[in-house]
Amino acid sequence: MDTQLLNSLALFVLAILVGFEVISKVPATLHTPLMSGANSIHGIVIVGAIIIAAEASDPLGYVLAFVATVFGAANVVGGYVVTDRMLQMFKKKPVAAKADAPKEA
Amino acid sequence: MDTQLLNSLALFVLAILVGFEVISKVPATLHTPLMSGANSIHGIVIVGAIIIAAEASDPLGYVLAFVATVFGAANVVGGYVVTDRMLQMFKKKPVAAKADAPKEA
Amino acid sequence: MSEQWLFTIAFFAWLVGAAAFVLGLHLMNSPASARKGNQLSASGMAVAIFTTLAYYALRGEGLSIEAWVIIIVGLVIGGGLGLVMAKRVKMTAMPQLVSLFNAVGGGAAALIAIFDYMHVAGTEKETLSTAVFVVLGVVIGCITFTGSIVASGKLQGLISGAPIKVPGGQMTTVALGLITAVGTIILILSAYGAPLEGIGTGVKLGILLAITIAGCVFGITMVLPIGGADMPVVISLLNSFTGTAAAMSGFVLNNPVLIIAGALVGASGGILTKLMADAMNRSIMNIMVGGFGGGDAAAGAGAAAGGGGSVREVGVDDAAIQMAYAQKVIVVPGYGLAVAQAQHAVRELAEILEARGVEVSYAIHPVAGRMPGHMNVLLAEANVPYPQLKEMEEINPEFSRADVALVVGANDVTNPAARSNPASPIYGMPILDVDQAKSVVVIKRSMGRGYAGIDNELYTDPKTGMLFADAKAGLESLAAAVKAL
Amino acid sequence: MSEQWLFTIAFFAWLVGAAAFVLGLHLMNSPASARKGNQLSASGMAVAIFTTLAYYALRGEGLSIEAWVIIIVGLVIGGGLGLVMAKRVKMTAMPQLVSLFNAVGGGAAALIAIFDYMHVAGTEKETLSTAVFVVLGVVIGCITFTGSIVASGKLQGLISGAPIKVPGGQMTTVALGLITAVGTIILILSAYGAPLEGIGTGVKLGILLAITIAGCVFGITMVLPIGGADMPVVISLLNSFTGTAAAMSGFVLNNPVLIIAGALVGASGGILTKLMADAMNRSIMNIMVGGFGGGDAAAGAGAAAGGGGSVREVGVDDAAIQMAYAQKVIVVPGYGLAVAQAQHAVRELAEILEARGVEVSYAIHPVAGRMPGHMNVLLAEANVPYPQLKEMEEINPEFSRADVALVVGANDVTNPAARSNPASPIYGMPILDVDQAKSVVVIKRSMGRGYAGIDNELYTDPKTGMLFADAKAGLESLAAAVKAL
Ligand SMILES: NC(=O)c1ccc[n+]([C@@H]2O[C@H](COP(=O)([O-])OP(=O)(O)OC[C@H]3O[C@@H](n4cnc5c(N)ncnc54)[C@H](OP(=O)(O)O)[C@@H]3O)[C@@H](O)[C@H]2O)c1
Ligand SMILES: NC(=O)c1ccc[n+]([C@@H]2O[C@H](COP(=O)([O-])OP(=O)(O)OC[C@H]3O[C@@H](n4cnc5c(N)ncnc54)[C@H](OP(=O)(O)O)[C@@H]3O)[C@@H](O)[C@H]2O)c1
Repeated sequence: MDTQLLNSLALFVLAILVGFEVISKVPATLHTPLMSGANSIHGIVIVGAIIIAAEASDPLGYVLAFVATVFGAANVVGGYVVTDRMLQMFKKKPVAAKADAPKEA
Repeated sequence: MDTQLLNSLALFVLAILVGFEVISKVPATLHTPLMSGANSIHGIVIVGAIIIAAEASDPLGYVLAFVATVFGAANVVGGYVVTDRMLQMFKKKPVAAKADAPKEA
Repeated sequence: MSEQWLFTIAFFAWLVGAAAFVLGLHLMNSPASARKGNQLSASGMAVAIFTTLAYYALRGEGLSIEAWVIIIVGLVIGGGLGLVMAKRVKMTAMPQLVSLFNAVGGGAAALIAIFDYMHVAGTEKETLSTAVFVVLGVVIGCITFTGSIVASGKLQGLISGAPIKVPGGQMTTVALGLITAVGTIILILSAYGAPLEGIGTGVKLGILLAITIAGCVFGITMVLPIGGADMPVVISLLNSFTGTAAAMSGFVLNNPVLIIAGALVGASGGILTKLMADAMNRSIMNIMVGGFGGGDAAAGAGAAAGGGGSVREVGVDDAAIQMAYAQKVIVVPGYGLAVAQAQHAVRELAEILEARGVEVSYAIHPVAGRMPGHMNVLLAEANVPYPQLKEMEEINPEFSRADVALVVGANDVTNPAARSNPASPIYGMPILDVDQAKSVVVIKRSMGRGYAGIDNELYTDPKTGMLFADAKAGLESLAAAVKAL
Repeated sequence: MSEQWLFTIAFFAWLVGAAAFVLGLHLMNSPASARKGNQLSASGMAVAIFTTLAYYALRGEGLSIEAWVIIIVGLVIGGGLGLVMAKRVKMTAMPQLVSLFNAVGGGAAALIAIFDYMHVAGTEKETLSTAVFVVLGVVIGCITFTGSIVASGKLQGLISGAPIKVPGGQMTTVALGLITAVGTIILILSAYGAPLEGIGTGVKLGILLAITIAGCVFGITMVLPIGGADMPVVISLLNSFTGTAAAMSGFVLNNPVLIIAGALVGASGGILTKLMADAMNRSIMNIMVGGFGGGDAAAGAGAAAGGGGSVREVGVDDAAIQMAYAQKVIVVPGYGLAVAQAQHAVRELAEILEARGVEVSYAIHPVAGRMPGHMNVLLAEANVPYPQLKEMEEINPEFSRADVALVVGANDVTNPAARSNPASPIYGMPILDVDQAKSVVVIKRSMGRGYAGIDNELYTDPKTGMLFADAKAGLESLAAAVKAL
């Protein structure tokens, strides 16, 4: 194998190790948002889509690149927005709480 | 920078991220053994020492390579052995405990 | 600027993006920092996308007009679709939307691999490793594409949630596997410089097409036999697949950020899948084999089965009196509350009780409902104050001090068999200690079983009163009854 | 076998080694799997070393006789020394030995960088980046080399544990920094193809020598002013430095396993240092500035200082009666127990009490003693049954049920000022709630202060009886008195 491929494999292995280590002792309530957050990250295929769009030179290539770009963009934008909405749900509502507190006290 | 250097930097960054993530929520009692365990790992300089020994060709080079090899080997062997001895201390002693238990019961 | 310097800068920027993904995920490990983590991850993505565009635009040849059009129109359409769907989706339909995004991600990865193979096939660039990564990218990407669509359809109710047996079953799987394996071997052996180099490009592309189709079919046959309620775990697994497919396309295109981010998702998604399965006390294998629980249809079918001991029914007014004069009431919400969309009704009842001086809290089981965090999301949507939501470990010791435990559409997560009966399929799953409360009121429609399809001896406990009703209607009449006191 | 295939195999083996280091550290996160983790890490090291040897031996030119001799003799001597020292060292002297191993590791990294520079200086291979990594490797390696030796000497008592002021102080630091910075700039600018390319090789090597010396001196002046008791944190920091130096030599030699393992230790060591400082409620900065606590000398000096309130002394017989007729005794060991080597005495006393039916447990504070885990190591050495050792969180609620808390040579970790007095230097540090026990017996030699050099109001608490004695002698006379009852 050439050196470039070996280096890429090393990156792959290390990134797997990072992935294993980073998800540690997550509270179960965060499983769904975390899954959704990881889902957004693989939207990185959009980078691949841009690269093939740059290389495309025939109609079939254009179509493939276009569909891949649309797919990737939907994954990225939709993924982050829906994750953000989920996480909003998990946030404490300090404003509302504070607004009530003085009345009760 | 050439591609090889860039790849090496990427490995460096990823390994740092792994290092950060892997030491998570360690109980304080394990700090000393973990420090000692990490200490053994940087004994990896022995690999560097072997490489320069392979390249050395003049007396000064031989001396540097030899000292580096001795240093590295001491770090590796001593590091792992002392860590193992420490960790032995932290082990439950099931045999002793079991031997006592029936007598008490 | 020289090409090499341009690449150096781009490389560093990609690395920054990848590091942002890792730190983002790290921050998402705790509720307090989770949103910031998601934003950091999104910034990393913006950096990665912008870098790629800039790099290819500034490089020697630059980007052609066609490329600009494809990219900009593609980004606008795809991003717009994603944005609208993500903004419009109802809270409870989020998992199926995530699954759809997952599907398109996998699809994109497959398309990239196909495109690349079409360009390199028959040229010097078609090395052994290219062939391997292309096939892996296509197969994994296709499985995720169709599998995620089926999973999404099951959750949305477009496809029956019940396990669907695929005709031929194992035979189909074997056949698809054979097609893929043989195709892969031929493609690898026909790579540039390999023994079968002579095979024509057209034939190779035909084989790739066959593999593509096999992958798509396999995605469908893999997910169909799995019960609807297991879908969150399946989606998580497919999520991990898409990450891996993205990494494969990174190898094909030789791009570091694709490799790193893809592998990151592949691994973290895998761990997450395991954690989710663990929380349900199941193994991933067991889930993938399918047929478990029978979805809600089977639960309905089991409705007549009743339990052994005798059941005491309780009237709305009796239950209302019990709660109105209690000191401490613990509400235990479950899947039935979600189905009946009774989150607002339960908050109203709680407010009425609190106005009377009753202390109300909610006991949140980690796998109550049908997705992790389901109850938190629902109750937060209904503006239940966050401090009233208690995690299982926190609330369990409090049940013995509660006068009334009000179980609303929850079943398995309260089943004492998990503690006492080693033969039970849920034995060993940590449960809410509802049976420790001084008295228990259960709102559900019938003696129907829950997700695990087993009886619940809580219902025949002498101190339990059953209030047979739809969760929403039942809660509303309870609220009215308390008010009338 | 072609060179490229040889390299491929070696690369994979190095990668396996690196992964073993990561998984080994992962397993070391929990006591149950820690030993297995260390063994896994050691196997990874064996793989890495063997691979390197095999790769260079099988490669084109192979290894010269000289190289074989150097490597084998070096491995045998170095490994033998390491083995003997590691086997012989007393349990309590382990931290200083670890520090010595750290020193030689840093030294090796510096030597490798120096060797490499000597070989490339003046040739085409002397690029900008080589110069940067060489200088970093040399500077960091040298600092660790001398710094770790000083740290080890302080712990061993060869160098006074008290903070030693360096003549010139800041001036020295600035001067050393200047030498390094100017030297570095010249070396970088004189790299092949850079503006100052013309500078002769001899001059460059002279500059590198100056940098080497500056680094070594800086290591000494950095650690000397730090109190002996802060050494565990300093060692951990230097440990992280060595990792970084190893990574730098990895860049110089272009070897992946050196880069990965070095960066891994650099980062994890850094985090560990922070965790250790946190446990003592200090910042790393604060520790590195030095002068804190004054070591044990200052504590001795403060002995006369006494406290405010009046102190009640208790006789050995009184204390023995109190404990012999107690139901529950909690032993609180501290630094004094370690100094007096009283671990066996305390176990014997506990056994005598247990034989009389008293329930005895040990309260282990995370930073009791002078290194994390110090008390666990000591008491395990004396064969105290593991289940009797209780972590702080576990034992704190139990103090209120204890009849007697027996404090043996512990001070700071029992000081209620950490809870109540915001002006105290230890305010906010979690402590053992000794003052909640029904009565307290404190064994120490005097009213001397502990590591933090502050008074302890526990000693003037009416329910506390002071038993002034050396820990070992005091415990032995207590044991004798209990036996005599
Ligand atoms: N959270 C997750 O991530 C996840 C994912 C997959 C699977 N699961 C599994 O799902 C289960 C969750 O337990 P759970 O206690 O929440 O739910 P459950 O055990 O599935 O029980 C739900 C109960 O709600 C009742 N119900 C249904 N519709 C209702 C309505 N409209 N009004 C009132 N009651 C209604 C049903 O009884 P009737 O028919 O008699 O009304 C049923 O017994 C666990 O077994 C868990 O392992 C969870
Ligand atoms: N564990 C770690 O990792 C670590 C590292 C660095 C610093 N520290 C610091 O060290 C401190 C540890 O607290 P600690 O309570 O264990 O110890 P301490 O606060 O240092 O107190 C030790 C006490 O033991 C007494 N003593 C000394 N020699 C004795 C002997 N031979 N017999 C009987 N008593 C003797 C001394 O009093 P007399 O002179 O009156 O006998 C002294 O007050 C904390 O402040 C912690 O932050 C810990």
